[in-house]
Amino acid sequence: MDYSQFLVMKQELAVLVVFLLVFLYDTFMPRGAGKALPAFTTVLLLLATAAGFCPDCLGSSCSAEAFAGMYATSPIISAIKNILNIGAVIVLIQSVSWAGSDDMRIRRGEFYELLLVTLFGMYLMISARHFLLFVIGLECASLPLAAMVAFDKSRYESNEAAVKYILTAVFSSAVFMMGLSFVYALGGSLYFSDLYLAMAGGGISLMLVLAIAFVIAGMGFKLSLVPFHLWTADVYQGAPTSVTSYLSVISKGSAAFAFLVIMAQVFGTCYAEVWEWMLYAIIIVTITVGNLFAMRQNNMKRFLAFSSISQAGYIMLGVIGFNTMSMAAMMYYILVYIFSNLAAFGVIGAIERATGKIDMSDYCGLSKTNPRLALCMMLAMFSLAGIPPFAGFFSKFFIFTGAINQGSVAIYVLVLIALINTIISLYYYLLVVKAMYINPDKPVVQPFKSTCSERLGLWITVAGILLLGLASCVYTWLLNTSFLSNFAAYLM
Amino acid sequence: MFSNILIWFVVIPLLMLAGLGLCRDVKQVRAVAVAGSTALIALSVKLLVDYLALRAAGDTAPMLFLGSWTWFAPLNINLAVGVDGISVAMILLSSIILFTGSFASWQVPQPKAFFLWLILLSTGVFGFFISIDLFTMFMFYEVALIPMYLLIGVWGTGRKEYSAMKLTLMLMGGSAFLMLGLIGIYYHSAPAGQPLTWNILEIVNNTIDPGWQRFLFPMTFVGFGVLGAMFPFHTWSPDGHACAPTAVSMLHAGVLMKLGGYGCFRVAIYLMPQAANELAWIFLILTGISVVYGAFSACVQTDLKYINAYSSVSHCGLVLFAILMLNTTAMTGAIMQMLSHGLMTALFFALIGMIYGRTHTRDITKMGGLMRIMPYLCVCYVIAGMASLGLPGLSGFVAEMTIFVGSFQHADMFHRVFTIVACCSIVITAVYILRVVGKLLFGPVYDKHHLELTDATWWERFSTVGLIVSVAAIGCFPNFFSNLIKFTFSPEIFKVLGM
Amino acid sequence: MDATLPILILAIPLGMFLVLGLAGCKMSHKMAGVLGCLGMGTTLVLAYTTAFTYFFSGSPEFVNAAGERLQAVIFNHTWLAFTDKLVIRLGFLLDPISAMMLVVITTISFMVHLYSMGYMRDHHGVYERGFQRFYAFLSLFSFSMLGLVVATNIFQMYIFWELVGASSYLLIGFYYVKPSAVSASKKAFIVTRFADLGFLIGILILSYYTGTFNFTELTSAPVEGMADVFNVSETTALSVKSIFESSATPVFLGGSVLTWALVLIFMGGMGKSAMLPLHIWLPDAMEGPTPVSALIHAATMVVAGVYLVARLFPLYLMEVTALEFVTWVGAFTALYAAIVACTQIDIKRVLAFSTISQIAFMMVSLGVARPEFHHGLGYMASMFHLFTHAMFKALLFLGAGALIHAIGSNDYTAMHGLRKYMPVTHWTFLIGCLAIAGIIPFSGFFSKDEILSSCLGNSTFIYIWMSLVAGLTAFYMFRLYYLIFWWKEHKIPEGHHAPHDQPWTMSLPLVILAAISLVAGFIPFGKFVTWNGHPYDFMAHFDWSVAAVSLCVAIVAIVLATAMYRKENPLPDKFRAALPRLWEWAHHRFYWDELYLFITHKIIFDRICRPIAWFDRHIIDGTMDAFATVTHAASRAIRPLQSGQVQLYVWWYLLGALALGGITMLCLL
Amino acid sequence: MLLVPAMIMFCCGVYGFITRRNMIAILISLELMLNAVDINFAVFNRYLWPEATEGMFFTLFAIAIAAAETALAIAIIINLYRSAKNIDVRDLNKLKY
Repeated sequence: MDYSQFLVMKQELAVLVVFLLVFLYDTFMPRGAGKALPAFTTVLLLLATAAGFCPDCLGSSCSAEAFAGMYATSPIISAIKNILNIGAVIVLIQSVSWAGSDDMRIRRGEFYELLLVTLFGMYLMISARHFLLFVIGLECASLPLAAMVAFDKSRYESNEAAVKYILTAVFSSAVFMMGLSFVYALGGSLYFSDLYLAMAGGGISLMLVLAIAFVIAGMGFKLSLVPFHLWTADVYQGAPTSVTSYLSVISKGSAAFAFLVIMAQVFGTCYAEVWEWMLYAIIIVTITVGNLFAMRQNNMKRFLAFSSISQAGYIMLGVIGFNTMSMAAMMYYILVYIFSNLAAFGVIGAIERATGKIDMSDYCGLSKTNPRLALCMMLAMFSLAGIPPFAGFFSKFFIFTGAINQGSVAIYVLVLIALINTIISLYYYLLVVKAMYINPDKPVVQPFKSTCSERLGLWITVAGILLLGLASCVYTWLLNTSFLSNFAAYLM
Repeated sequence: MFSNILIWFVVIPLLMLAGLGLCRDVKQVRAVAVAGSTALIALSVKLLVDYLALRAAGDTAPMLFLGSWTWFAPLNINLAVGVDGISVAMILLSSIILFTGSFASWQVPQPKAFFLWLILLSTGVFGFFISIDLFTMFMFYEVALIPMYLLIGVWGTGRKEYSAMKLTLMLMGGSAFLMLGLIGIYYHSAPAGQPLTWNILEIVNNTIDPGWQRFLFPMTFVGFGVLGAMFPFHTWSPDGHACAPTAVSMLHAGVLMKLGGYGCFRVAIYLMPQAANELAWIFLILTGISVVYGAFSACVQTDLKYINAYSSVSHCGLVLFAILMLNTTAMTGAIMQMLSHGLMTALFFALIGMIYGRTHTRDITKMGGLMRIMPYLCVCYVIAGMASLGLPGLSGFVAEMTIFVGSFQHADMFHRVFTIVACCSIVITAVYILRVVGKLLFGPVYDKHHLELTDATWWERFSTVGLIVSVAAIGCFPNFFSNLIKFTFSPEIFKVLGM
Repeated sequence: MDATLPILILAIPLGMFLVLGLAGCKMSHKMAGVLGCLGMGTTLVLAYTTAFTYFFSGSPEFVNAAGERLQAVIFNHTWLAFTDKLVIRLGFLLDPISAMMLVVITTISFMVHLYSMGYMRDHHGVYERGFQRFYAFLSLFSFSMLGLVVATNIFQMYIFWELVGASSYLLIGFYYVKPSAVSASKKAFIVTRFADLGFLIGILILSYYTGTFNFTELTSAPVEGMADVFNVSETTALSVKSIFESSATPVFLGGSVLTWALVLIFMGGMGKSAMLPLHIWLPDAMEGPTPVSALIHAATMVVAGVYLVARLFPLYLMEVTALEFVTWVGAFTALYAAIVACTQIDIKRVLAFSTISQIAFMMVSLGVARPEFHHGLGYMASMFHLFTHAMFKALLFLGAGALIHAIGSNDYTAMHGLRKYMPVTHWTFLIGCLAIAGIIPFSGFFSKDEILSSCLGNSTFIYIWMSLVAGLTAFYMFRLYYLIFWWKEHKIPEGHHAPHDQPWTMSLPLVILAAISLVAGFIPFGKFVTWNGHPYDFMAHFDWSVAAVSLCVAIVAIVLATAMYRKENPLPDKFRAALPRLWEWAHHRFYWDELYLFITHKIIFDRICRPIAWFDRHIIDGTMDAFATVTHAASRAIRPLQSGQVQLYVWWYLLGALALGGITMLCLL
Repeated sequence: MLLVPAMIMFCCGVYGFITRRNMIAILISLELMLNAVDINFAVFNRYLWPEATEGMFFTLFAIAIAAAETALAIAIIINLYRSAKNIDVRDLNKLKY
């Protein structure tokens, strides 16, 4: 067998290398050196990311396949991987001070190893062109997360969250694989390309519809689309903040892209008949339910969980648009969403570390005691709500534009519903701002000094919020890349 | 890029923001605010002069000072700027009100943050007026909206949290429809095969398919109409204005509500005249209602700001009403009404703020005979009232008369009848204005404690005089402004209507 | 003629207003007063010069070869162009009536300026607070009134129409600390505003169909140029009429569009001239300082309505219906006001009602004027009466002012038998009474006589009606005269010194005006002012029968008054007891104010405004809030979904997946 | 026809998951579901698409994954038991609404 084809999966290998180095460091370095582990890992991953951006190093400038077409890569794919990398790096930076704390002394290494493994799994998920590889990637990406959710062994909530997560995750993967078995029965192969042809050939049958429904359910679980989202809030609330932020952005982003890939490359031909309408319903329900729940939350992590559910609904607009423009818009949305959400989680993490407070009611008067944190939080909220000139506005505008590019009247209606929902979301995002800036009660959180890692993380995210939109190059780059990508052909 | 004068209307506020960021104490903040707004006034005057010079030189292009810089190339989004008479007038108005507003908020608490938000807001306003690219227009529009939330929420009074939230959500609700409308326009901006565009001047040349116009016109018109306080979407205005701090009410009623009318014309009607012509009657009824309705409900209010807010509903209703008449005179009147209402309502809110700052009440039943106590402010108030009820020689009269005469020229009986209905507002306006003046300024002093109160300070005199002079200028030399505006409504706008 | 004089005539009062208004508080009272008087004096001279030039220079732009007086537009400056045809111009139109009005306004205004120097200070010579403001407002008013009469187009007239309204508002409310004054000023402004609404709509209709604001084009055929306007031959008259017939103008509620336009415009006139039913503001307007009442509410502003109708007279001639409307409104108002005036106690109110009824006289005589009778004698008569009435009514008001100033009360019960104490006032007042009563040779006699004879020319019924009113006039005026100066000895409340005549600044105007009212009757008015510019000598065919009748009526009335009021006697009470109901109603002015109060407060405020405000707060606003409430309710309602039970989660998950598949399948089948 | 046995297993699994209170029992029913999937793959491969063996391979991998899942789940449940002294799934209701 030709080992050179491993070189096609350069980015996966890079992550593996990082993983191994971290593992070795964690195993063989003396205890004292453990303190440096977070910085070590971050730097390594940062290097990998940087390398990923230059095409002739790790990133792929052209489409390529490996393992008889089980694995494929292309500029757009390495682009999404780089986006995930950036997110992961930021998460690592923000988690430094948490992972550096003493009670993490003995498990510090595991955290990073697990995290890197999930990242690896997501890469596989994205690059897979064969369902076997895809499932492996999926499980790689979701199982270690359960362990990470359970990371605060001593905290009951952490355990409860982990149990809920693992049970529902296994259930959903069972359902998902059941769907896959149907697909197999219909297509006789697990290669996307073969299946695409088979679907194109065969008509619509109950089995196909169920298969698609189950696949959507399985992916919907990871994307936390309603009604497959019920685990989300509990897990986000229970998990350690760093894990929550990782869950909320990275795994969601990767799943979204993988979902688009499956939908386009496997079920692309039955878009109009079957799954456009499924997604249509799911998007409306997701956005609305997410918003309605988010309105009443007090715990910030839970609040952001529901907000991320409704955000997932907006992301899905990129899938239902089902054209290159909307795909690019979706990736852009994910990128911006990563930055905005991580900014919020950065603030939450900092405050939680310093004071242990994570309730919205504790945030009142924050603008007096910690003006900078409050400012970061407000920018994050505005960006999530889609207020110009922050990046969120552009991503929302473009994802709507992309969706409407699909052209049917139904899409106009869908976008209108989504737009009306933005008002509700604006409402609850403003609630946070209100608590921090307007609420006259005396401040709960006393002034404190956030660690330099937290500050660094916030600087990066805020810079992203401010620049990603105004600097048009980002979106332009994504759009051009996606036009280059080989599976633009599958889209309309 | 910076050779284009228009860009500076956005650059200067940004520089002001930067300057404010560096400020250490109140004096510096005031210095920056005054310097910046003075620069803006100077710039807008220069713009006016240059504009008139070009027109005088026989430049008949629909827009002048055009400039376009690519932003999002794939979507053909450009930072495209250009002005015609209307925009020039609006820019002038905005800079005047910003200038006077920054004087009116001389002693605001936390001045640094306040001015930061205020300047951000005005950045949006200026950007909106200069841009002719739908995307940038919309972006600036929303930039102008959101600071209201904090300005009202933090510096406001009364039920500020409720009002701020309500105002923000309703306006954003409007802009939700607006966004859909704009994207829709984008996708029908060019005949099949040609590249789509956001640029107004290009869209107006290749007409939008009438079938889609019927769908997109209401979207955009309602979207902007919410900000234009169109019945029944006006209820944010009374609460919002009542709770906002002085300068914010000034800027909001004076300029922001004009964004609504301006947008209604520039986007909804300018780009989709056929639909406007077909559907005008619906909105004519709505706006006609809000003209009379606002005036009537102003008659029984007791809170000064509520009275003024409802009168704004009535006056801005008149603006939209006139725009929908789709003829040169009425539309000219609409723009003049925007100018005049902007100035005089700003004057009103400034005075109300100053009176409230002294008496700590806005309830007209708890005040009286202030004329003896603070003559200067009260005389200004009477002048503002006279302007508002349309006394010749002040701005209100010329604007309203232009609107009435223009609307009555409409060939259709329905329109003329509605014009007469709208005319009735001048009586009702007189009723509520004189009611306030009589209760508040005249008669015996109601509250003995008010006797110690002082008259206006120098900065207050400064801002009020500035506004009064502008009001009188429009009222005394209307032809200058009407010619400035009229050119834009040259018949080729209505060529599609055969008007 | 060159435009400097006319411009100055308008510019000086305006400048004076600005100077006194802005710098008034800086300068001393006396200074302000002197400035005002000087300014007005100059204006007076200029106005006289202009009028003189117009009437007597005989230059071809004022009078043509046939000796007909023409309209001359001295200057006409574009102010606001709506369309290329509909343009508001600020100009100066010189023609018989405007020249005549220039004289009247400047004369009275100057008298009032002079008079106020004395009136606006108390017995120790201390000037009233806001003295400068007073003069500023007076100048503003003079400016607006002058601008109104010289208007070249109907919109300019509307502009200054509004301005006089505003300045009258300011002057009525001069004592702004007095609640009664405040409400009176408010009432005056709003009532006239309401009338102006009609005026405005009338203008809109007229301009929509004729496509012009200019009087010269409205009152004649739409001819090019300005010359030779007033000779409205039948053909030209028809050609404007043809506009209304040709352009397929709809007939609305039975009236032609022109009728409606004219009636609506006349509504404006009704408001300013306090015709029934819009008269209610004038009596209350007496809350203002008395000189103001003399200037605005007796001599000048209140006749603006008459002037308006006279200005558009040729148009009215085309729609006789409108003219008849004018007639009847005038007739009823005249009678009503005369009856009410007989029962009032406040001397200023008596004068106010007499003003109303006298203006009604002018209206009637305009209404009855027809070219075919005495070449439109009514028009000339009404203008003549306007002139004389201005003089003697101003005289009466200033006299009343002197009395009030001396006694410190508006109430004749506080006066009685003042003739010994205040001889000048007494004699001048008497002259005024004789003039208004129409006793030969006082000016009122001639003007009223012409009015009556033109009424006779139109219909006998109107003639009788108006003669009756003339009799009533004489009666109530002399009732007033006797009650003030005779009735019984004046008793001086202790601590007060005896009332005495006023300083020369106040006496001089009285004397001058008295002199004018004495001789003005002999002015051959027809030579100057006629409806079509043809000089017309009334004396040539003076109708002695009419004169005799009216004279008898007047004398009878005066005798009656003498009998009842010269000495204190029970007759008046008997009289009152004889017709108690009538007296009650008349005393309460037939309850018009109550009616208006009911309409405004009970209906407009309580039945319209409050419901609308309520509707806005609760229905419209409620709906908006309801969205929020519903959202919150929904958010609470779906709370159980997130029950925290893994098994339920999974259950929903499975249901969701199956439903997704199942429903889609159903849709596909 | 081919589906029946697998479907029966799957439904048993679901039923078990939803009714059992003991987490271990739930894990067992999860196993049932996963195995149903495996059977499906095997059956389809054998009867529908016999020429290739993709299904079989998938089954092998699936079994391995199932094992991993179970192990992890057990570990977490034990950990939970440490802190909660109880493995009744219905008592996992601290995080809700």
